[in-house]
Amino acid sequence: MSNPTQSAHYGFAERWLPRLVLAPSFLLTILFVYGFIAWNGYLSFTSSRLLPNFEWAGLVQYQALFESERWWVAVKNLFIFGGLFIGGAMAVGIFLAILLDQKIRGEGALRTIYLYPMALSFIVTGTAWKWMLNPGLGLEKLMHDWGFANFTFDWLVNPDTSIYTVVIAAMWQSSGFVMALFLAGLRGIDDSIIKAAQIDGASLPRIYWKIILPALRPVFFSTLMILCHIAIKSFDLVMALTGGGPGFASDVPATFMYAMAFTRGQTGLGAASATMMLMTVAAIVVPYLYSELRGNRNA
Amino acid sequence: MPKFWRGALYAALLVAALYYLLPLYVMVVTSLKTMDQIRAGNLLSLPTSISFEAWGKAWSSACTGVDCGGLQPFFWNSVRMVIPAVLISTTLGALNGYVLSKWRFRGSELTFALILFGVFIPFQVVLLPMAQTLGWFGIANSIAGLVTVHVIYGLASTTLFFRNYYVSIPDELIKAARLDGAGFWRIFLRIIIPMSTPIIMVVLIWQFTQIWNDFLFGVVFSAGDSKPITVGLNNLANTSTSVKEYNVDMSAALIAALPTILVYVFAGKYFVRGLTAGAVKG
Amino acid sequence: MQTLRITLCAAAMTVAFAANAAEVEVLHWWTSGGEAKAAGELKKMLEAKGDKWKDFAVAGGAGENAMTALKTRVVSGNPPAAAQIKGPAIQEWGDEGVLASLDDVAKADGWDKVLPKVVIDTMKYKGHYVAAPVNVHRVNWLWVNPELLKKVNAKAPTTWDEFFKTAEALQKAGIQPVAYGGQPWQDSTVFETVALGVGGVDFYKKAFINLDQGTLKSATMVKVLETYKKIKPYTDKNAAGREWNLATSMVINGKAAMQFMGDWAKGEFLAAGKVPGKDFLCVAAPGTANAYTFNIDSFAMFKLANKDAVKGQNDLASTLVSPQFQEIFNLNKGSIPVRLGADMSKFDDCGKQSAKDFAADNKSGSLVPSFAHGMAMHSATQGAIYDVVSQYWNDDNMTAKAAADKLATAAKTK
Amino acid sequence: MGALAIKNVTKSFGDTHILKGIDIEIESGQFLILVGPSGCGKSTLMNIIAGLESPTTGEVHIGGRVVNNVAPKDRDIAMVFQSYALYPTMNVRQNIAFGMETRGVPKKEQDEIIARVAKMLQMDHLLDRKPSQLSGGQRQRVAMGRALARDPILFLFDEPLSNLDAKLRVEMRTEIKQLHHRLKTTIVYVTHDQIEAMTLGDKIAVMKDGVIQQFGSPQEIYDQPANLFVASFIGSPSMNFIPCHLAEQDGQLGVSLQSEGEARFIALPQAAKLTGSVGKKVILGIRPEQFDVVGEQGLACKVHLTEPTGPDTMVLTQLNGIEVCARLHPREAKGPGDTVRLQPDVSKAVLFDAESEARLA
Repeated sequence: MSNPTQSAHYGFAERWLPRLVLAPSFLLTILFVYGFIAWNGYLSFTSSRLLPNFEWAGLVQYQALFESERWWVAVKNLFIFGGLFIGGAMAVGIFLAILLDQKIRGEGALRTIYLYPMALSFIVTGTAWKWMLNPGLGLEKLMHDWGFANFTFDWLVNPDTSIYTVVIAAMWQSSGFVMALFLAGLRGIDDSIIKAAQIDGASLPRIYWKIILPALRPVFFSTLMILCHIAIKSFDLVMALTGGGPGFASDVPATFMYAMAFTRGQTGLGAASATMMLMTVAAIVVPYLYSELRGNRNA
Repeated sequence: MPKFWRGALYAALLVAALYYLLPLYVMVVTSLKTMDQIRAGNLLSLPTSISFEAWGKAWSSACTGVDCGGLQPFFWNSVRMVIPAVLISTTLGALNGYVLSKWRFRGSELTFALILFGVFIPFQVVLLPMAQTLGWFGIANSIAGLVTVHVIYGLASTTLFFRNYYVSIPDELIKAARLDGAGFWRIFLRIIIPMSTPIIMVVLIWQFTQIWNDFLFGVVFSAGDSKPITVGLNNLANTSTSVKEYNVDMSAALIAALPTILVYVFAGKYFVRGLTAGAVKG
Repeated sequence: MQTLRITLCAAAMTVAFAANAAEVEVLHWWTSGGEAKAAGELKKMLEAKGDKWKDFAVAGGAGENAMTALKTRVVSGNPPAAAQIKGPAIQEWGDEGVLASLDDVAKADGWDKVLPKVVIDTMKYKGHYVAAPVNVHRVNWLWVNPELLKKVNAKAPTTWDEFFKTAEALQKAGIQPVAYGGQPWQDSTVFETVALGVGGVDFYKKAFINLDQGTLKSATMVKVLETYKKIKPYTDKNAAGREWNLATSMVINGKAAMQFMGDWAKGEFLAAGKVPGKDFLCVAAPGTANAYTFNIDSFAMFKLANKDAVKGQNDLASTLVSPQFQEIFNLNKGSIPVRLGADMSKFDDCGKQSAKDFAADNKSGSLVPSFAHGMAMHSATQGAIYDVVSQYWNDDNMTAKAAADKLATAAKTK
Repeated sequence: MGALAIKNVTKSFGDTHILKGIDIEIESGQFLILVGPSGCGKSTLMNIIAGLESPTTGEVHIGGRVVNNVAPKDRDIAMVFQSYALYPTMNVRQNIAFGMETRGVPKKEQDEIIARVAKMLQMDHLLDRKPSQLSGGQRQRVAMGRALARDPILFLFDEPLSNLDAKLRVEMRTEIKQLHHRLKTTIVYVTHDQIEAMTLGDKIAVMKDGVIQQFGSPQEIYDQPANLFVASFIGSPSMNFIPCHLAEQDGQLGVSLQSEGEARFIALPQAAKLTGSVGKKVILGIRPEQFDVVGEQGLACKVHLTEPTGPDTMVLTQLNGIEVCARLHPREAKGPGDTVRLQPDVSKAVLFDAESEARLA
């Protein structure tokens, strides 16, 4: 009965087929993610200008990067933007999710409305936002037309505040998605917990704050990850809305890197800034991945 | 009192809805106005008469650089690009997720972590080396090249989605199927795939949106006749005579956004449902 | 010349009979009204030669996206036939070894004889022609809406004092004096014009060509910066991010009285059906009547693998410099032909003026390259200076002295 | 040759040793129970028998052949899972047919088998439903039907009843037993429920920490538990464990029990061989039903609590400072606070070493 072909088949299916199936993706990732990261890392130690070259130049690019005022503006903006955007999108998203969880009539329609910005490219909505935020065309003019002559809303064109308009638009785009994630999480929570808490005499806000939201910790973390990643990679948004301007007041690392590597012949400097970005990302993501995967193994 | 709170609740939800709808409203209203109406009215005013002229122009006769064929050709380019890219990246993601959740082996978790980290790579980093690689393969500046790029950088998220969904499918099902004599592929095709509808919807919607909306790869890895719609839109919006035709710009923007909006409006509930079905963890 | 024509014709015939006409892919960012029309002319003339024009327009910014696209194309080993590259950038691309020699075309068409020396120097990399020039833009123009100026009984200003006096008067009359587009390249365009007007030709050369530290930090530079910033109150606050042609249209529509901009702005006036000298005035920016900031648009040609495409490429180069094209193109674009002694009869007064000044300043040595348009320095340095200028313009708390110091630091960027 | 033989099977993941050398052999037609607390390795052992996991060392024989390198589907086994593992997208008929399809059973034969199985399990009316439309009991039935359709030489049941409510569990238990009588197929059944183990098994393997603590018939295991763990795990309510010292009185070995300040020497005939261990600390194991209510000669015990179950009443009291449960006839049980006089039936009592917890006698 037991014949060698069968046992060979068993060995193959069990051991090699899964690896074989995973292999293309694995190789693509190694080559196109890690290979390119390495490539970029190497470039950051060269004197590459217009096009990449591979002459070793040591740390000059990093030195130039750290001396560049524009880079530090970009870094500062990333923190301002990242902090406000993540906090804001999270707060708005959670708030809306909780509101929507109150057995609302027309929930489906509202959900779609909150979610649809996620469907749009900023290349598309950037035009509308630019227009709305522009003092001479948009909201400020509207308010003036309506007779509120003292109303000013010139954040877009003010170098001190232009980064905040990016925050507003980014929140508009992503908070609906946060809402969807948390709504999904809320729906997964056992009703009996709420009932138990109500019997204990807790008020609804207290129940959410003390019992339900803590139970959504995993959702919270995955959302945080997604938002972090959007924040660090935010590029289209800034390009479409302010172009990094006025001047370079709303530059973020992604636009900085793009400008250096592509618009200006400073590929090496761009590579150095990209390496810094990657290291930031790694510092946030690697511990998370580590704990996440360890957790799964225990489960 | 509860009645009051109920009212406040709906009020808050409606205010939020207005915030989300405002840009869309502005775009739609503007696209339906003539230039004269735009000058006369303000941001929010309704068109005095509805005109689809701007839509027609944006679709078939607006200029993007020297070519004045509207967005039409770009639109079809995007369609030709997005369909294979979404299908391939979804298929690969499903297979990866299946292996990583149900056929783990020594090192599979590490592989997952490696693939996952790919989600976070800033795309600007890969532009130049990718260009070189595409050149070597002879698919630079073609739709095939764009599809390849989107597949590669979509893998991380599709794998993540599928893997997290499949983790919640009980292992006993796989065991039962193996005792029933089903092998790797049969289990995948007959047991797993039929159970994957919710997550497939999520991934399809996600990938479709991401790829359709991409601008960076589009502008960099396409040439004259393979440019996707976002690039066409950008050219159109930045191609201006001394009069900026906001109505045409807005129509063009809406045309570019229409497929994704429709997907969300009609399939959005599957998206939320799929997220509920387990994609949240991760 | 004759033989070449015949060869070209023959080549064109062969190509026409071959499966595909030579496809010439041209990367450019001429996408606004006058520019697009000019590019359209080029397309037409090239197609008349039996070549197929493949448009590779990438709009947005001052060609920022276009440069990204170009770089990746070159890296992928699949460059377009020609790309809109100019000034020292031609040398940078030459350094990368990706440009094709046009010496055959140049010799056949006698470029050495018909082009001015400043132009030739820019087009050549290590003694070989690698780019074909199409036009000369003058950057230091002031565009004026005469009707608005009439309202305050002013005429086009020729000195900075006059300018600010006029601006003040306009402001009081409720007219916006200056139309401004707040994009980095526009900030620098205005800045270099002020520098030339306030500091003069020698100062300009020392500061922006030699990147002389002393000059960049000098009192003159501080004065230049102060003058530059003085313009700001006369602009509107919605200027941030505005495209140049929208600013121009403000002058056209009487929403603003003046604009500092290169002569491509004229294309917008003309496209709007305005008549120079009547509906609008072109005058040298204050203090720069005897100087000329030039900006030469050119197409650099890339090494191609495909023989047919090389033929198309040569056709393109030859067409670009041909008198017919130069005339028709520059009529649309607002600039002047790059050929010496070109027939200016069809041009308007602004064009004629520009051509006359170009010739005169060429002799007197007061022809200076525009740094804002990539004619004077490497892109990295230029970018760093852009950053300082834009930051200074936008930041109301930055002193001119601080800005001058930053300029000096930026100039060290390599 | 036996239907199933497991020879020195071990399973380790790195430094974690799940199974530490398992040896089991059963005859064809026997009903083997693997019982033990969760984490004892019984499910792993089951998976190894099924071929879903491979042993680190050792051999598995099914029907006389070594199956270590045989794929699950070729081992001629069928399995019923705790969660039933019904394919949610297929209806009942398709669920049952799936395995046969894979094995290439002709369609006609499939239909016959499905009809036979459905009849046997009385689920004809469920064939076109999806698993989500079935109740827990029905799902369980379908899962069994799927296994039956296989007609294997070995059935594996992995805690098949633990997801059912109490009443259904008892019903299904009986049904499985009847099925076994009818089919005479060898069955391996994993459970953590000692009642299931006792009622169903021909042979029971009690497992803990990857080791078989005892392998034998239910009665053997009940009456002669190999150690303290087995004794405590099998039987409900659990056996009473009373710490005492081995003593000698009148030439007889025995122990002393105290209650309410009164001590009594209990002679243990079975301890006769332990002469050398007088004075040693031991644990006396007495099952609740081994107490009788007697007259004055009984040990006076104060009742703390009573738990009537209907046929019997559990009486909780104290012996040697330890809570002790006695199963008494309701007539004889008193109320809390009262005193009963108890006499242990020492013939069935067991003695354990207090240190090693192994049975001494």
